Amino acid sequence: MTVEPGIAPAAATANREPSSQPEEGLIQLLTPEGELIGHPDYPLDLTTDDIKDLYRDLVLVRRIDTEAIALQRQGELGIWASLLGQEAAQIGSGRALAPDDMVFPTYREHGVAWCRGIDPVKLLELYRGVSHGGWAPEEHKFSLYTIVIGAQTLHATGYAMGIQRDGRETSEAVIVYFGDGATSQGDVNEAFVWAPVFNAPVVFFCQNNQWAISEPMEKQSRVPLYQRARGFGFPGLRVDGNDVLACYAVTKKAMQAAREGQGPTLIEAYTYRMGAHTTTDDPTRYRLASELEMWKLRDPIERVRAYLARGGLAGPEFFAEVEAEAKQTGARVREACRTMADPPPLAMFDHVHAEPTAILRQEREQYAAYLESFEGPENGPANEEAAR
Amino acid sequence: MTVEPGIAPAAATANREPSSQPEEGLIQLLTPEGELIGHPDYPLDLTTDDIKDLYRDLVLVRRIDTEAIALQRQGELGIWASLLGQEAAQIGSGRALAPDDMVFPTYREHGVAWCRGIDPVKLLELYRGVSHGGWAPEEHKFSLYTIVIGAQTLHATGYAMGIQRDGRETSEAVIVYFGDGATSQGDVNEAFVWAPVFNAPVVFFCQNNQWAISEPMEKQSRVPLYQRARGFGFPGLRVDGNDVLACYAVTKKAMQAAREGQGPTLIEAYTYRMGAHTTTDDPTRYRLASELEMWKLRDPIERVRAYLARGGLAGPEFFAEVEAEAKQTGARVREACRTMADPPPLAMFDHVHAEPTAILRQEREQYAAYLESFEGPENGPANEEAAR
Amino acid sequence: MTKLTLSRGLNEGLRKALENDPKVLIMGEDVGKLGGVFRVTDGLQKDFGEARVIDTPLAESGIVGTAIGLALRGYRPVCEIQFDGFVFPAFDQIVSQLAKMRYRSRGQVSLPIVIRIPFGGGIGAVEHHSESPEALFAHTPGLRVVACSDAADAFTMIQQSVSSDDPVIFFEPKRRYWDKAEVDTAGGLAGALPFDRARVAVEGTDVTLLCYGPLVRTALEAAAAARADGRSIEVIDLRSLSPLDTGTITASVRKTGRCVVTHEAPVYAGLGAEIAARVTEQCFYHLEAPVLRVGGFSIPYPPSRLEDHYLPDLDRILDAVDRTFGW
Amino acid sequence: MTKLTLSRGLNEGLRKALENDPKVLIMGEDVGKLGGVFRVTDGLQKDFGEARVIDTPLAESGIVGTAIGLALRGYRPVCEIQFDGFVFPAFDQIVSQLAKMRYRSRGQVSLPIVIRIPFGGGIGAVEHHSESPEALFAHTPGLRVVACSDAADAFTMIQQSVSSDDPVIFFEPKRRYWDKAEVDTAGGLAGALPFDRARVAVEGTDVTLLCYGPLVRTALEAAAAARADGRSIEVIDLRSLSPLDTGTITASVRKTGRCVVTHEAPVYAGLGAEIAARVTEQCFYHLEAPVLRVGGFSIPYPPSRLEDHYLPDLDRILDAVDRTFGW
Ligand SMILES: Cc1ncc(C[n+]2csc(CCOP(=O)(O)OP(=O)(O)O)c2C)c(N)n1
Ligand SMILES: Cc1ncc(C[n+]2csc(CCOP(=O)(O)OP(=O)(O)O)c2C)c(N)n1
Ligand SMILES: [Mg+2]
Ligand SMILES: [Mg+2]
Repeated sequence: MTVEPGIAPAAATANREPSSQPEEGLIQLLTPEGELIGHPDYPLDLTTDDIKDLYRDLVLVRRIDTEAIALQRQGELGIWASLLGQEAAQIGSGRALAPDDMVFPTYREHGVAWCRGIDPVKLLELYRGVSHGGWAPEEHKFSLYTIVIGAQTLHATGYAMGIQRDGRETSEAVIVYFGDGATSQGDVNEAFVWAPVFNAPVVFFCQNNQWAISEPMEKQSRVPLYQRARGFGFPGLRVDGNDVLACYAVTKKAMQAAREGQGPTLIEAYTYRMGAHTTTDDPTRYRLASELEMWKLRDPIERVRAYLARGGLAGPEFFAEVEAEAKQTGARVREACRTMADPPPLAMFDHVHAEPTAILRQEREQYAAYLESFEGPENGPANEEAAR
Repeated sequence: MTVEPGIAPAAATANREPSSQPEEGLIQLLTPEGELIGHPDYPLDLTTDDIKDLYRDLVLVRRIDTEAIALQRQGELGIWASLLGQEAAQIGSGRALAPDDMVFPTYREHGVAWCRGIDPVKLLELYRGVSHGGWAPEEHKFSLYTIVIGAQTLHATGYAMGIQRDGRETSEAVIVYFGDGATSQGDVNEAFVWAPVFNAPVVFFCQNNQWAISEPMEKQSRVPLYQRARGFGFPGLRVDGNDVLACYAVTKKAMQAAREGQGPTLIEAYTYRMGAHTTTDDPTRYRLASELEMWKLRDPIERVRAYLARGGLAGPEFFAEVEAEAKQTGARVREACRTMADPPPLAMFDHVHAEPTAILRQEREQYAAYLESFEGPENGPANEEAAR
Repeated sequence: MTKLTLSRGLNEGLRKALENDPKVLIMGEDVGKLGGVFRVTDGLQKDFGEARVIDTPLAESGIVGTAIGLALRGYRPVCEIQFDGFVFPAFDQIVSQLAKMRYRSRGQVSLPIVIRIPFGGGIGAVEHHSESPEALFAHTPGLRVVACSDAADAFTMIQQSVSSDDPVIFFEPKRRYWDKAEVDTAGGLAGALPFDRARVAVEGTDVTLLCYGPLVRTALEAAAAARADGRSIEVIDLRSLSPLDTGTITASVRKTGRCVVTHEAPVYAGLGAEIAARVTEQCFYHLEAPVLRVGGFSIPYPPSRLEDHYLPDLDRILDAVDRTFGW
Repeated sequence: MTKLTLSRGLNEGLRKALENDPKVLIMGEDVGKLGGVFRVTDGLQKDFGEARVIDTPLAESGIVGTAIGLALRGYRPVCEIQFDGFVFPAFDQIVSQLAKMRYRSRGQVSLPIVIRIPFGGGIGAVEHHSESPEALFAHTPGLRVVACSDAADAFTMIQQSVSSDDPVIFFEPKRRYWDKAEVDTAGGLAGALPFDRARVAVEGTDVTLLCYGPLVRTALEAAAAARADGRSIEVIDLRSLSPLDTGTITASVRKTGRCVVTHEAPVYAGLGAEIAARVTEQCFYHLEAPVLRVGGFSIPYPPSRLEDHYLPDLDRILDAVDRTFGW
């Protein structure tokens, strides 16, 4: 590649139409048209009922997402990171996990959270600014959302080293989620160093949604991301991230391999961020509408619907039922969000340390006294105890 | 790989004899026995005189190293990081550079420094604690020693991006040195992300000397290091790091490729740290003497000597001459080190900012006054100006 | 004079810097087509090209590390860190390389790099988007640390920072990005207040109120409110956090005899501590009360629904002012 | 009682921790066969195995990041950072993850991790091996920051830190590693001074001298020298840098009316600033002179041949003590 003097080579690729053709070798079980094609390495162990359940999951999480976007527009949430377009990657991988497997998400894994039984309202708490994440990770085997890009990949690797030390390798493994942009972070690559060196039972699940805010894939790598793993000494593979069945099968196999002591796998789920990066983002500044149109043809939900409908595996009443459930869930989430109370002011002093330090106790007391100096008791309770 | 409950898999390899057999595919031009075997991809463009010059370099830098170790033992240096065993990797690559190429070293690149015309006494300044590194990087096209593992790989990549912006790609390239241990650092892997994305003219030269202080290669990677590059989208290759001719040829070609706009290359020079990590280290705590014995048979200097002597390309007078020069250089370095003055106390306030800030000026003045409160002028000048 | 938002003031200042010196570069995440998440670099890539306004991989250590390499090659990179909480992956490159290279080289190497960091809270954001890490950089010798507080200063200070041969950590008060002020974009830098000098924003006689960045506006509001109550507060916008313009500060405190300092960062080991210690040492016999600090509590930045309780506001500042009178 | 070096005191303390709780792990670079570059973990891998004493890849962010994962799994990792200057690559994991996880989770997650950092100068080392970054951690809510100063405290404080459910940044005075003291290795922790309490090392009446880590010995020497001159210095070893034991400190300053604080880190925005500000606020009418600070200058750590000029020593400390009397 020769380069014009004074112009960085990056410029040469900058105005390209992002390559949206999945590669040869991409693992796919269900085509965008809803045809079940199967794959020799990934025999499908799902019944029609299972697939209907997956369909239901996909529809429900999309509805929750739509609802959250609306809530943000109405001022009920500070921000929202939509999973639109990534439902299959999340539900497929999320449903492939065993109950004891541990999950480390980013800030966008609402579909995986759903699979782990986290009430969507809990996710909204975070985006509303009511908490930084309030669920019990061990209870759901679902760690807190991580916002600092890539940091959680090391936590996952360490957790997997803990499984080894507990002698639980044959029953538990870890999965960690991150994006295409995250693969540039030092932490993610350090996790790629550690996991094979310790042969840790961890699966790296990269949702390559083609964009890191405004930056296309080419700003992070000039080769497909799944190839990164091989150079660190562990296998990497690319799956159609809009194919819930393929995501399920590939994740299931990688988790099993991890449990069997075969160490880590990198899964690149090739998908697309159909919405804005978050509700504060404006993708029209940096990408073409045509790209989105093309990806709509590969919608992760439509293909499952087509498969179920075409083969007569599900009738209109099934789809209506799911739709009704989605509506209901949406309404519940909306209502819960709207009525969610702010935490009492003094709650901000809680849980900094196992026991509050003297200095912090003093700051709390002083602030309580200060608050009382303006507010009569009718202005509401200042601490959590009083609120109950 | 199955793992005993409670025992990390790392344990399984922990007591292994470090694999010292260079791999198949290792690029070698001159065997340990001194036989010139050549390589189809790397035709040698060196005359016998050139090879004699390389021999001279190898002997001289080893002597400087030996001298420095002795100086440390005698208390003249605080510490020293020996290059023993790595002379060929450093001289071979260092002599392959064009005058305008820029070099980013670690703390052990005394051989490369030699090739760039840095007076060895300057290196000693740093290890004596007289300076943190006092040469002018642009004058020698040799950056300052970097002690924080891996940090310089990003500097090198940025510098190479600067070459592109200057429109100088066809005449200049960058080489950056680092160790096997460094490949685990986030920074090094970020440099591996950046360099191919920007197609930067930079060569990553990894001296795999098998050890990062007490940790063998296996603690950093379970596959050969040169393979790391491919997953980031650029070529990697492994060269016999004890073969000065192969290191020369491989580096020359990679630098030329960088200049021609072909982007980065990773070169893994497979070598061995024959000495302690530094003079404060005690390798008997963690490695077997037998390993060292085996590597002595692959000594980087002996094979050149054998080649030159066996073919009658150099006679005893040549070897004697080199020996004499080495002795002389050693003596000069020793003398210069022993007579090296400490900087005047107030020099420590210099060069913090382009112009000293008011607060710093005040601190300097107060300290000067404080010093004067004890010392008469006979106790020596307190600042650099007065010292001249 | 034009009325510009603070964000636009920075944009115009950066544009000037790019025009005046071909060695100036902009680099960071999303600084190109998007123009940065706060639009500070809006339109610059379009006008100056991708070689000078560089969308980088998502890696902060990489941003600062390659900027150092570019500076070694003679460039003057301006790096954008997307949010305060994301500067930490670059901390090693900043503290151990950027801050020390001139000293390490005995003055033979200059690293004229600006690291722009939107900082502070008050925008209802999620975790890591409301931090105030300025004290960490102020404690690191070799860096200059500045904070602008309005569009006019943003416009001049960013240019001064780019021309500085020292590395500069440049803090931008993110909740004030959309505040407007008159800016003289035609005027040069010649007559401008140097970027290492504090500015008396409002003169007063009773107490000195020190502030910077987002709290300057709050402090001015506090001063206005106090004036209505007959108390005269002198507000000083510090602008430079390292070095500190102690001359301006101590002159004021010697006059007023009372001092309050406010910042959003936690009080504990924050910049206010340095100011209090230094002012006390230099004005010991002038002080009627100890220097009081109004800042963040010893807690991580709270969820945004509580941030109004965490952030110093007019009332908390005036409460401290009152306490200096009751000492 | 046995006479042990500080390094050995730590080693024995770690051994006890490993024995008492199978969840305790040691991890870091070269902590295994080599026993760490200062031999603090000497022999522990041999006795407790490679699953519990883990030689890690050369990556500090990885060390802290995986330790967090191990802690989430119920382990109690003790991480060794080889030298102070190499903690910065791990800074993000410490500041944005380790310090905040309990708060983020509303108390549902505990990260009982100890990060051991040999700190300070005085050993004739090259760059990055003599730093004192404690203020950076003290300014970070959610962490506990402690420094031991002798073998006996090293032995107990490391055990207390391992049993703490909070993350602890544990500073070890590297130039005192080979100093010996009597240690009661048989005694339990029951009667020990809690690790968040300061200790009056020498009682005195004229001036309070606050110190920690490597400068405790220097301060004791200064007190002895001053006593010979008829001046009575009360030396307090702070031990806990965050939180600060303000009760012990203010009690002393109220008694003496004078205070000097010393540390190796740069004075500017250093921990001494917090102490000075806090002491002044709490003891305003007791102070005969401002709290004076003796510490590093506003320069990067100098080449080692100049470090004796940079490091606070007996004379500089006594000079400051004298100045508090001449104020
Ligand atoms: C360390 C760090 N730097 C920057 C950011 C700001 N940021 C948030 S999301 C994002 C892009 C992430 O892209 P990717 O990893 O592809 O994930 P996606 O958002 O597409 O799911 C950036 C730059 C951050 N959160 N953390
Ligand atoms: C960030 C950082 N961590 C730790 C160290 C301490 N240290 C100095 S050299 C070294 C080993 C380096 O090994 P390698 O990269 O293989 O280079 P070699 O010394 O073998 O040449 C370590 C851990 C350091 N200098 N920087
Ligand atoms: Mg993405
Ligand atoms: Mg090595």
